[in-house]
Amino acid sequence: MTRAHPRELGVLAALLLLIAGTAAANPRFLSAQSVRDLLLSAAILTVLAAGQTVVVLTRNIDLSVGSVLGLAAFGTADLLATHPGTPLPLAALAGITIGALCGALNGALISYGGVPALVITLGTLYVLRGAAHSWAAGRQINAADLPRPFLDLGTATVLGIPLLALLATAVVLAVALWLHSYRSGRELYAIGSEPAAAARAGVPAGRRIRTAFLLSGSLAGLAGVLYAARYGTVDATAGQGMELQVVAAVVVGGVAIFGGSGSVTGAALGALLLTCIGSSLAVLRVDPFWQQAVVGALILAAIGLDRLLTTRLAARAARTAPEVSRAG
Amino acid sequence: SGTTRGDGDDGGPGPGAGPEPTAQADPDAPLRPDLSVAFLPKQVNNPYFTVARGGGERATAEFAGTFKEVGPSEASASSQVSYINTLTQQGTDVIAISANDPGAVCGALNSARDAGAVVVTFDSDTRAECRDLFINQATAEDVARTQVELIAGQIGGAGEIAILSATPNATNQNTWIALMEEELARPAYADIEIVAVAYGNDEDEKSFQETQGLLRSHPDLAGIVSPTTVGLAAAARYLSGSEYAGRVALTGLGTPNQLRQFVHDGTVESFALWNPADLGYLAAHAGAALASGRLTGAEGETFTAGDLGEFTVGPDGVIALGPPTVFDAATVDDYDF
Amino acid sequence: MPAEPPSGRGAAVLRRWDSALIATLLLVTLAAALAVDGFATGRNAQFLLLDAVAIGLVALPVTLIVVTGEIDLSVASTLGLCSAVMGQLWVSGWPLELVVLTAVALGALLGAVNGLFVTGFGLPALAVTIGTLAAYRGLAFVVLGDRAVADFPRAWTDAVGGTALAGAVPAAMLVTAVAAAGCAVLLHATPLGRSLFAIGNNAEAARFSGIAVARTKFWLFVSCGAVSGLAGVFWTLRYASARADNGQGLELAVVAAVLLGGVSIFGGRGTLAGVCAGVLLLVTLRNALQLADVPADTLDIVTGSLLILSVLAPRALTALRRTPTTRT
Amino acid sequence: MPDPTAAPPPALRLHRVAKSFGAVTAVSDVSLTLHPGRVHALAGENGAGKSTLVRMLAGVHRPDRGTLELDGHPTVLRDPAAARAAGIAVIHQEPTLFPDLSIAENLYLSRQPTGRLGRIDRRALRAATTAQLARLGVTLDPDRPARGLSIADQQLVEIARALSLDARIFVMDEPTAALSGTEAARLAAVVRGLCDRGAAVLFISHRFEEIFGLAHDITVLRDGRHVSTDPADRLTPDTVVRRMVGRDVGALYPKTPTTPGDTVLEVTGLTRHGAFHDISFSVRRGEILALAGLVGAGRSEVVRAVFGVDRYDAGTVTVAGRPLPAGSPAAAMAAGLALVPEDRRQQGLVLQLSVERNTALTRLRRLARHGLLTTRRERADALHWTERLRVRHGGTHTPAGTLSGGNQQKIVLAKWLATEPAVLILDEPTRGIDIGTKAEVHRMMSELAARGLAIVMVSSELPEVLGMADRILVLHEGRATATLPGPGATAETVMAAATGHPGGAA
Ligand SMILES: Nc1ncnc2c1ncn2[C@@H]1O[C@H](COP(=O)(O)OP(=O)(O)OP(=O)(O)O)[C@@H](O)[C@H]1O
Ligand SMILES: Nc1ncnc2c1ncn2[C@@H]1O[C@H](COP(=O)(O)OP(=O)(O)OP(=O)(O)O)[C@@H](O)[C@H]1O
Ligand SMILES: [Mg+2]
Ligand SMILES: [Mg+2]
Repeated sequence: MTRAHPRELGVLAALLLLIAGTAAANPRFLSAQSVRDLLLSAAILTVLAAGQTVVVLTRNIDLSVGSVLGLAAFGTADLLATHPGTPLPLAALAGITIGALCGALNGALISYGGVPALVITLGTLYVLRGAAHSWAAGRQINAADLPRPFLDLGTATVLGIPLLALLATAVVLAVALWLHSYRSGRELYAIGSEPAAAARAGVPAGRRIRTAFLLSGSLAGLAGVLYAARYGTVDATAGQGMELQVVAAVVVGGVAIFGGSGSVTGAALGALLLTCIGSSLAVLRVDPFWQQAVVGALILAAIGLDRLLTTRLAARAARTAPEVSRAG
Repeated sequence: SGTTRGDGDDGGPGPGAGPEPTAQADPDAPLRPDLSVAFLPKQVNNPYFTVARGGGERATAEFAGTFKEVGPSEASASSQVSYINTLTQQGTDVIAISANDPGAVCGALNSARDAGAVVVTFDSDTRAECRDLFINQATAEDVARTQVELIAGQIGGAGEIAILSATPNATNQNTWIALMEEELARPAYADIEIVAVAYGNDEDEKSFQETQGLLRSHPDLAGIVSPTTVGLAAAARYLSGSEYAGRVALTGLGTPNQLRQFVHDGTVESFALWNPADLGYLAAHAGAALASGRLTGAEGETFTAGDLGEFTVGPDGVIALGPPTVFDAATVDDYDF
Repeated sequence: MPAEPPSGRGAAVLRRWDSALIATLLLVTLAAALAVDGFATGRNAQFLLLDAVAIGLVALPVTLIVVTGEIDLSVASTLGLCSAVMGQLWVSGWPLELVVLTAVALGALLGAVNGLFVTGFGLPALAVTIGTLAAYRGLAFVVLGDRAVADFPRAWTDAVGGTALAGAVPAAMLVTAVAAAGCAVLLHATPLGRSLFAIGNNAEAARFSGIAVARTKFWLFVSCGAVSGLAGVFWTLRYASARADNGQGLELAVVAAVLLGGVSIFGGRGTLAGVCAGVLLLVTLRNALQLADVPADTLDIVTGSLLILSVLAPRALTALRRTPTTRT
Repeated sequence: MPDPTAAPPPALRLHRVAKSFGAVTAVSDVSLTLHPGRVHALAGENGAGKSTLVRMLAGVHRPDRGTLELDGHPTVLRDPAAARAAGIAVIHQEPTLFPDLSIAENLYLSRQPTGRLGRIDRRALRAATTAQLARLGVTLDPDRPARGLSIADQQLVEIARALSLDARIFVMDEPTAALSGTEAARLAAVVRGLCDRGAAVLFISHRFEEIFGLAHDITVLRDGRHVSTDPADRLTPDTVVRRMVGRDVGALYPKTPTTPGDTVLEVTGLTRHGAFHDISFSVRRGEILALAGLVGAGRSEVVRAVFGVDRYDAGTVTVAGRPLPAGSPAAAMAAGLALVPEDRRQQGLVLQLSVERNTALTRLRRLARHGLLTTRRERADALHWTERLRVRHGGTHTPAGTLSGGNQQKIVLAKWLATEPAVLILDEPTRGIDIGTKAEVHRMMSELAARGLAIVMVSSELPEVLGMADRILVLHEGRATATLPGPGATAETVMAAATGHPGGAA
């Protein structure tokens, strides 16, 4: 509860280590533009990771986020391209609504069917991607088709900080507050920690799980809107394969894959770490054939380091505690 | 050569070709009616191939055949094999394929030819012995020369340049890069130096990051060449919103639709590409000519491809579409693909 | 009704699911034979069976791993790395027999790395194998780069694509079928199989019963690696092409087939007959739909829907029959 | 005793309820009335249907037939939340906590005190938790996660959670099964306090001294049927037992004296930091050694380390003169050790697997022929053992999780007895077992000892320790404080050592 989360410290340590190492090799890695780029790059993954965290905490998983992102990105871009006059907030809302509908579908199938989320969302991963392809029919929406102000969202900064990064931070903070300080948020942990006990305690598990998927879907929809704004070029393949990255970010961020423990700040740090790995490799000009191998190795190193720190801290706690901390 | 062999193979000729359509080409042979033409791109729903499909469709309509496009939703050789097998089963007359691997689809393609199909490759070739013709969108030399000319002009003939490629294992990319290096070795380009080659894997985010990495590791970079549409669009998008806009030149291969915005805002001065629709159009016509006996694929044969005019088969059964088109602020709006 | 987790109503439903799946498979085959031109030919059957080999082969050890409650997502990358190494060794002049053996041994080694991370360091298998998924694929590119090695001897490539039993069945399929039968006996009628189910349902109770949980899992990962290596050899020879990207994305197909076969992603439940039916159903459907010129988008939608149905259908069956529930 | 006719309307009335699971009828035609201010005890053999009744009151199961009235109003409890809203607090037989949540959140989930903007007030939450635990005399850290709590601590948290509910009806299903006398006595005091405040209590236990010390009324169930309901002062333990079992029960603790043989198990200097320190003992053939101590004294951790499921930092374990490698249950089994763990649901059984798969689990290789196992062999073997231990089950192919608590315990005993061990370690062997079977288990222990088995028994039930043990090793906060000879020991000497005041006894 109020104890410091050693798990987050682990990711943070890995992140700082990576940044320090890269900056030592190339000081321009810490230039203002560079940091801005890093934050901007991490924004979309962070938003997705925040939604995924909520789902994973309940001992579920949402593999369909990449496809949802693709659908929402294409939907938003298509709307703006065919109806250039659409107000931007309305377009964004459209994207988020697409995501929310997908999330609601996932949640309903899983909670009413009482079936494993991994299977359902693996199914919707295929179905939604297929739907996006059918919709796009090979079309691509390009920067020239999109209104200028929309594209500007992707690069705008507020006080030197990219708007997208601020948005992602706001999402993370809001979700963190909910998970940490509200009864319904804590119930998500309870459901993931021991579903049987949650049922006995009268926790409305079905409703909470549907909420979690709805949130994850909506955030994936939002990520789709951000994606369209940032890249300006959208076709039906947007976000393909993103699900593994998101899951990796969440897991690297210390969220237990079988639910019940972890935090959204940890997941956000995980997303930042993964993005940072990509940027560092580009800056360090690592041999391109080695890059993917190094990414994999660094993921392993990060979760390994995290585990090491956690057990070390736990062991120290056990050793410093009184022999047996309670008397009859 | 994974699929069932047996029937055609025993009688098949030695290395160098699959079973050749017998005898001589007859340029005046009538076009066979009801030809079934199938396009098998690297990946369906890819905008580039969607444009190429449009050309193929138009051509097929001209000779009154039936057209279809089939293919995997992810670019892999193995799934192409399974689609080739399907086409074989269906008795397709013309298979126009852009191969994901020069060797892996060979067995299946040869089976298809044994079963009576003609095989035309376009955009990305297989080994020469497993197809009848290759429609080359532009010779590698042409592509490399155009790219070098464009970037040299934009940076004023001197400075550091970098290349943002697709995947490190994309064969045509690597050929172009090698030829560009050769081209730059000429005295005229003595002041231009390639300082880095980066790979954006044809992914938006990766291309962004690699562009950033290039700019960060090479403060004096004067220009970037990205001979891949995804990379060029991503790099343009990144530059247009960064402090480097206008300071670093950018060119490469891209579609007018993707880059219109950036040409108009000055991020990209000019870039090049062939017309994918023409590529598909030519591939379909070549296939029909083969299937009707107007062509055998031998060097020196000529045929007429609808409104594109006459083409000649070069060495190794290659037909070149022509040099790439260069687009700039004045011309980019004339195209829609 | 209280939302009790769908635990042990297990065996009976599962058996019913198996038979339902096999019945569906027969039905689909029959329908395709009647409705789709060119489906019911000997040549197409061979195409179909050959397409099933790689998925089927890899699905076997993955089934065993999933039954113990773990997962291996790195199988396709292992396949790719083994294929790449095979190509590299072949061009550097090793005899092919030795190359094949080395590839399989390498697969086992890669599996051992997974096993070490999972059982030795106690990291979640999903996270570890997402890491090695990237790492092994990256190493494959390091080994072979953009090259494709294609000049394998005709005798070998023909043997792999060739037929056995008087030309009736592809030889590779025969091998796979025998392996599947072996695995079925192992899983359903040996002490080891019994302990796998015990581990998957309750690893702690299994440990208290004297089952070497960590060691068992470790060797499962090793064998999964070895089989993936073997699948890499098959893939390389079948397509006569050793490439670093061979088998990319196969892991999702394998997981989909295993889940479709009724194996519980939470471990402890599943049958090998179900998995075999799952593999064949997926491959047959794809083949038939391709022959019927159904576009790739629709194929994805069908595959996804099938997965979703595969978990919803047995639930619906149980709900209809109202069998007793387990207390938890 | 208040006059029932003048009493206020019953707080809760179950009328002719029934519940079956497939072919198994768990409860048929049972009626039960709970009055405010009175403790109503429920007695019955394992599998008699007590917990099923409890789960109906908790809203977990819905009765197939029959009605439920609260304060005279017919009510349907649709789910646990409804039961809770109706003022019913339930302590389930098997504690189910949230391992990842703190003890405080386990107690107050969905009811956390909130402050501004509906945010959880963590300070108030912690204070409330400490207060609740203090009522039971427990000093657990409220911020500690529930993972890793011993069964007894889990049980205490479960009790505290129920007590913290502002309920009018308390349903307690074997709350004391895992507790030692001290905690049980404290709980009894709390229960009396609840009654004085007008709550109605349904109390289930297999310990008769508790039932008769606490209950105003006693209902006896047999085979899911109602047998009798009487005021407690009109009953004696013997009559209740006869009604429960339908026959007379042999003596508890039928210890037959044996002459101990050679030493088989020898433990020296066993230490695990933070759990136990420098524990040494030895057991000889034919001898029963009891490990006694308060809850949390570290007894379970010692035997787990001996058996190899836990690691240890120092010390040695030798079996029949040969050192046992640390951390390998398989090696321990090969050397002839068997451990019946205290937590049958987590450690003892694979609940999802069938009874026959569970009983076979310790002897997979031995049961196989030519490396192959058949269900038929497993079934025959399971039938043999379930008959021997009189397990009530709906067929050996049913999942072990569907058995009643006591019957699950018997399956755990069966799977270990079947290994024919040389050293049998029993951790709370009779937890939740009914009186008839308990006598049976004790008789079996004596018999096994007489046949030359060495037995190590951890038990929180003092009478069991005193009745069965040849020697008693008492632990206090992870250290051995006394070794007492079984026959000479008294409750006082054991308790003195267990609380860390061995006095003159050592
Ligand atoms: N979910 C279930 N499915 C099938 N059978 C069940 C289920 N729950 C209980 N039973 C059966 O109902 C009978 C009564 O079980 P119950 O748990 O109520 O007994 P109990 O009186 O509490 O016994 P104990 O003293 O051992 O706790 C048992 O035979 C048990 O096997
Ligand atoms: N440092 C500690 N802080 C808090 N609790 C601890 C600590 N160390 C041990 N404990 C608790 O004390 C328990 C002592 O272990 P153990 O379960 O072996 O006791 P026991 O004597 O067998 O009692 P029980 O009857 O509860 O099983 C541990 O399970 C754990 O829950
Ligand atoms: Mg009970
Ligand atoms: Mg204990």
